[in-house]
Amino acid sequence: MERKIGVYVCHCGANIAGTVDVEQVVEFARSLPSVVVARDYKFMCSDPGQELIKNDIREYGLNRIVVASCSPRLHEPTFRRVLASADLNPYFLEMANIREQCSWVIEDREAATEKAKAMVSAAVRRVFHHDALEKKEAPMNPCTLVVGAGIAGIQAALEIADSGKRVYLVEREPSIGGNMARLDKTFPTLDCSA
Amino acid sequence: MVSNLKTSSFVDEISAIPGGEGVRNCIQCGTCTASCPNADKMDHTPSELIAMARAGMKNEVLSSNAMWYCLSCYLCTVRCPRGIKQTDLMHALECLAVREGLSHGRTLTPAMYRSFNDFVYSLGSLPEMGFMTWFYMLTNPLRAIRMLPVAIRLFRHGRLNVKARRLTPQGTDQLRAILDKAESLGGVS
Amino acid sequence: MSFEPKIVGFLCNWCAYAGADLAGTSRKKYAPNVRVVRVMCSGRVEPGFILKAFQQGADGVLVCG
Amino acid sequence: MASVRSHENIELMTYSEVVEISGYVGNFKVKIRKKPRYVDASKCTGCGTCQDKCPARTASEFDLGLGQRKAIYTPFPQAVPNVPVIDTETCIHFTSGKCGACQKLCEAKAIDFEQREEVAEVEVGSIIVTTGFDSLDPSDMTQFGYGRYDNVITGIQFERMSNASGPTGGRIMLKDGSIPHRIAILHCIGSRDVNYHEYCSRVCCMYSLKFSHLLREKIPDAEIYQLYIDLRCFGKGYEEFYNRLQEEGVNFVRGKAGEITDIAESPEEEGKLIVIAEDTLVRRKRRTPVDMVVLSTALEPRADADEVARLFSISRSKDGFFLEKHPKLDPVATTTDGIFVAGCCQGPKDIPDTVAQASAAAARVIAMIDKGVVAIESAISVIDEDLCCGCKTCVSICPYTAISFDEEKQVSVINEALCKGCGTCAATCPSGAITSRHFTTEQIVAQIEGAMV
Amino acid sequence: MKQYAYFPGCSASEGGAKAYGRSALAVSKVLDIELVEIEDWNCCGSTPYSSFEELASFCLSARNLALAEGMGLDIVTPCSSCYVILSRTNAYLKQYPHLKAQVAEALAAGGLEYHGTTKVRHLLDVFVNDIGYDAIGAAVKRSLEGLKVAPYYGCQLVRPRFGFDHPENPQSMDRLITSLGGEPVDFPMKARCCGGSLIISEEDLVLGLIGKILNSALDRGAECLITPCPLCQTNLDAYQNQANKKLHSSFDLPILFFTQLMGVAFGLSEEELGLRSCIVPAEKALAKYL
Repeated sequence: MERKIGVYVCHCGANIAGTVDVEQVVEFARSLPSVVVARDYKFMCSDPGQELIKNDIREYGLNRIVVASCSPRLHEPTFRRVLASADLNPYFLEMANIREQCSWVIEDREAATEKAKAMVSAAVRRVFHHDALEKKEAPMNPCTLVVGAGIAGIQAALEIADSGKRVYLVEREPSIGGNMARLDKTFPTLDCSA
Repeated sequence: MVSNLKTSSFVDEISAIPGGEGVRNCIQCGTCTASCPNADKMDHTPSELIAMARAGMKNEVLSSNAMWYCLSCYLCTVRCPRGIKQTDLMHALECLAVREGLSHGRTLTPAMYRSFNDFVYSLGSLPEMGFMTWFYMLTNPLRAIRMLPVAIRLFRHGRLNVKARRLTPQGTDQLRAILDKAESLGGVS
Repeated sequence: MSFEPKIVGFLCNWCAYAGADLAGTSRKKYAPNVRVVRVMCSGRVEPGFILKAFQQGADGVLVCG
Repeated sequence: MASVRSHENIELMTYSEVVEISGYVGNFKVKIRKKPRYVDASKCTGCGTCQDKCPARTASEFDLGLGQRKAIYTPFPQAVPNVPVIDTETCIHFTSGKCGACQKLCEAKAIDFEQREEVAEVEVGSIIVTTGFDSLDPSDMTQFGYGRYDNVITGIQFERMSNASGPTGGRIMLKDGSIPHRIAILHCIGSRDVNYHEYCSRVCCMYSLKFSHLLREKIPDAEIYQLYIDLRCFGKGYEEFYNRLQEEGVNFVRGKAGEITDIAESPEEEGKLIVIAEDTLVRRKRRTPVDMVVLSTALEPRADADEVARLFSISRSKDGFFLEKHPKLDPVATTTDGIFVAGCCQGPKDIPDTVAQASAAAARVIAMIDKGVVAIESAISVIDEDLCCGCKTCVSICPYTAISFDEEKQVSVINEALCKGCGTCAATCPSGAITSRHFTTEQIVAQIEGAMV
Repeated sequence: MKQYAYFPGCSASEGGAKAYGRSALAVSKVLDIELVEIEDWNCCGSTPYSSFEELASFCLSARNLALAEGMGLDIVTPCSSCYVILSRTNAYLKQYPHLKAQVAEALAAGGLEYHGTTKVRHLLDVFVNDIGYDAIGAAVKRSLEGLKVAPYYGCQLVRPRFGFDHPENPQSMDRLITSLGGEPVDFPMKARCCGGSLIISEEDLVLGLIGKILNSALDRGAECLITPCPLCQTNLDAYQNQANKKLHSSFDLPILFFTQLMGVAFGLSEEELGLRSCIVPAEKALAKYL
């Protein structure tokens, strides 16, 4: 099947655009093989940004998407959902991390722009070879383990238990209570901590 | 009293000297002052000096006597919660004061340092006896009289050498060449 | 012009890549010369990848995990 | 606390530690080591006779050395469960084989010196880590004399002293038993300090203010000094609390204490602790003689935070606390699916924030349980059975023990639920039979080529 | 035998602390340490130079560091002031590239080059860490049993954090005294400032500081005091009488260099250790051990 790649470069306000010449990156992306459309936008993760990608997928029949924005550890799930909602397999996405690993760590505008281009080029090459993968599911065990029975552990355990689910509350000390049990009255209401 | 404060250029000037960059990081907690054995003698406390520097009060800062009371004991430096090298910052202010000709505070320390340096420059080494005599000559020869008992005791115990240690002629030339070059390069910045 | 090395970095998604992200969020500055390839574990890196990087003109390869 | 014990849906395991975790989101297997209490909880009535009669004493950890406890003890009177434990290092029976008073006197026959450690195994879908904080030990900051001067104490020690069920029965007193009349409270000890912790511990301003108030209540004529850098009273009702204390006559000095000394320079200072600080608002170095000094020490990561982080596969931020997935958008999740954090193990926070974060974590867990299923990673490894030569290299190398060997077909098989997609098998397979999905050789090579343009 | 490039500093070479230098060499010999004096070393510039011309002060140190680098040995100095100035230069040359460039240019004018490989050590550091307390204890011929010694560290040995010991509560000399058989006196002023060179320009001020230190040591029962710094020794020893006059006190505490005390325990002669140079006589306190 012919590859039709769309490239989306995010400004992330001034986070990226402040250091990387976004337009130059878009221009460069257009020159790459199989790239059908390349655009930039202020906030690619925003609703209008997501719409932009969805529309292009429909209009240009895109089948591979590159988003050059923040770390995939942050927004890969977001953009995968965008692809899925446009009936494209979510694994046809590749992200170029031009924020955490480019605009935020390089001061020189020219150097940052060059690195961003290289990252986009790498992503475009890579996404060309992406395969469709099927989503898999596993059952969810309804029990929960809470480790540590101070204020936080007790609160979380009680809320889950109150909703009717089983909780194992594990505490290293002989008694629950944690640091809180040591405290006298707590501010600002000065009521007792136990 | 309202003053027209220009902040940036003086702070930049101090920051350019190694150790001086901390002036921007101060949170004015006063740990330096509280730790300083001589803070009571200073016309401005060490932390106040930083506040003044950041307010652009160059003349007031450089004509202060505060840095000349610094003993270089580094207590402020190891305790500063912001990691400011306060002692080095004091040295930086001293150097700037000297450069600006504002070091004639109400203390004799600048004069003492100057006579020390003169000897080191010319001999490469410090003859304590000569240095002290020279210092008293420069400042107040009468004070030397008060010091006489100490000097006599030192002499009796063989601790005042009349003869100064000297470098070899080659060593002296080399050191001079280095120091002259350093001077021609100006201060660190 | 001075020599500017090209470096390819294979970074483990869970530690080194996360670390590189953290460097970014902390706004640390470093040289722009490294090109990062994300892997799910540094164990994924085959000798072939490293040779490939050198073949493509890399001056150095960094495997972090 | 009591509602935890009585809740039908909570299985409480105290004196226990998680030792091993396997599996993945939705299906974790957890091994929990139950330390022996040497008291049979099913028989113990909590009557307290054993604690009364036990002859062996040691310093109470719970009271930070301010009080003592017995070798058989509950850490504090309202402990849950109200079942004591025996500390084998202090117990005479365990150290010399003698005594056994508790066993003889226990009417319920609950004392069991033969009890052994047990390992329980539970299966859960998600985990919430709420392991809390340690309070910084200021002994290393010798300028404050903690450990050297009797009446320099930490904030948490003050809490114990002030607590009605604590070692002094709620009386604030000096080491010699007398009542202090001048007290200094020193803020930011180990917080906002590059030599210790750069972060602000967030709770010290408020607990220091609270101490002033409690002191006023207990010692009406007390003269109280607060030495602070900045007062950070950001929470709901906090600024008002500060204002109230100003009216109560607490002395606020803007300056961090540089040191505490007992070397007097005037008759007024004789026998006192002298706090030396700059009053930065009047630009004077100031000596304040007091009877007692409270150090508002920093909250810091637990000493074993590193091991715990490794056990639960979570990361730590630069300050050592557990790292949330995203500081703003995902403050309770971690980078490991199904594992959440709440409370001070993630960073210093006060009680309202801790409760809020714990509730958020609970809500996330309940939502997952409600959904009933979890998505599992599709980007995992697959084996081409035709190419597999049966060398078993992958079986031994897989860090998640997700690969087994099918003896019948003589090929390796991947358990899809266990595979995390690390790709180590693919890199190692000598016959190229394993593909690491979404990280195929083709894809990575293309990426390298693209990057080097 | 361990070798080091020896930088005595002006005081300990031929200045007022000559006895320090002599005892340092004598004790090192016992401990099988060879101190090879750097040929033609120059004054480190101390505080006065750093306070007047910062670049020149770094150059003064850098010349010495370069000379030691040429010998292929680490620098050892018995002087706390030299120690801090040389260490600071080393640290700053690494930290500030523009400084490094300027210093390199100045050194080049004298035909020198410094690559930054010389480590700066204080003699005490070498004794306790390279040789160790056990070996020092083994060299003891006359145990200092019963002698109460105040270990006075001063400032620049331990501060800023170039040091090898706690900046405010150091322990290395305490342990050293113990391994010589003596009894270290823990006194709160052990790492507080003696006033340094300001004794010359601000005498009254400094006499007050000296008084506090002597008071603190005597309060804890010290019979003598040891120090690793020539300036501290001079202030506490030579000005003790002045302090008595000003403060109406009657201090009479012998002030020794730590090397002198080691030498006593090692059985070296008074002559070798220069004990007579002490202005407050030390013979009485040490009589039992000489």
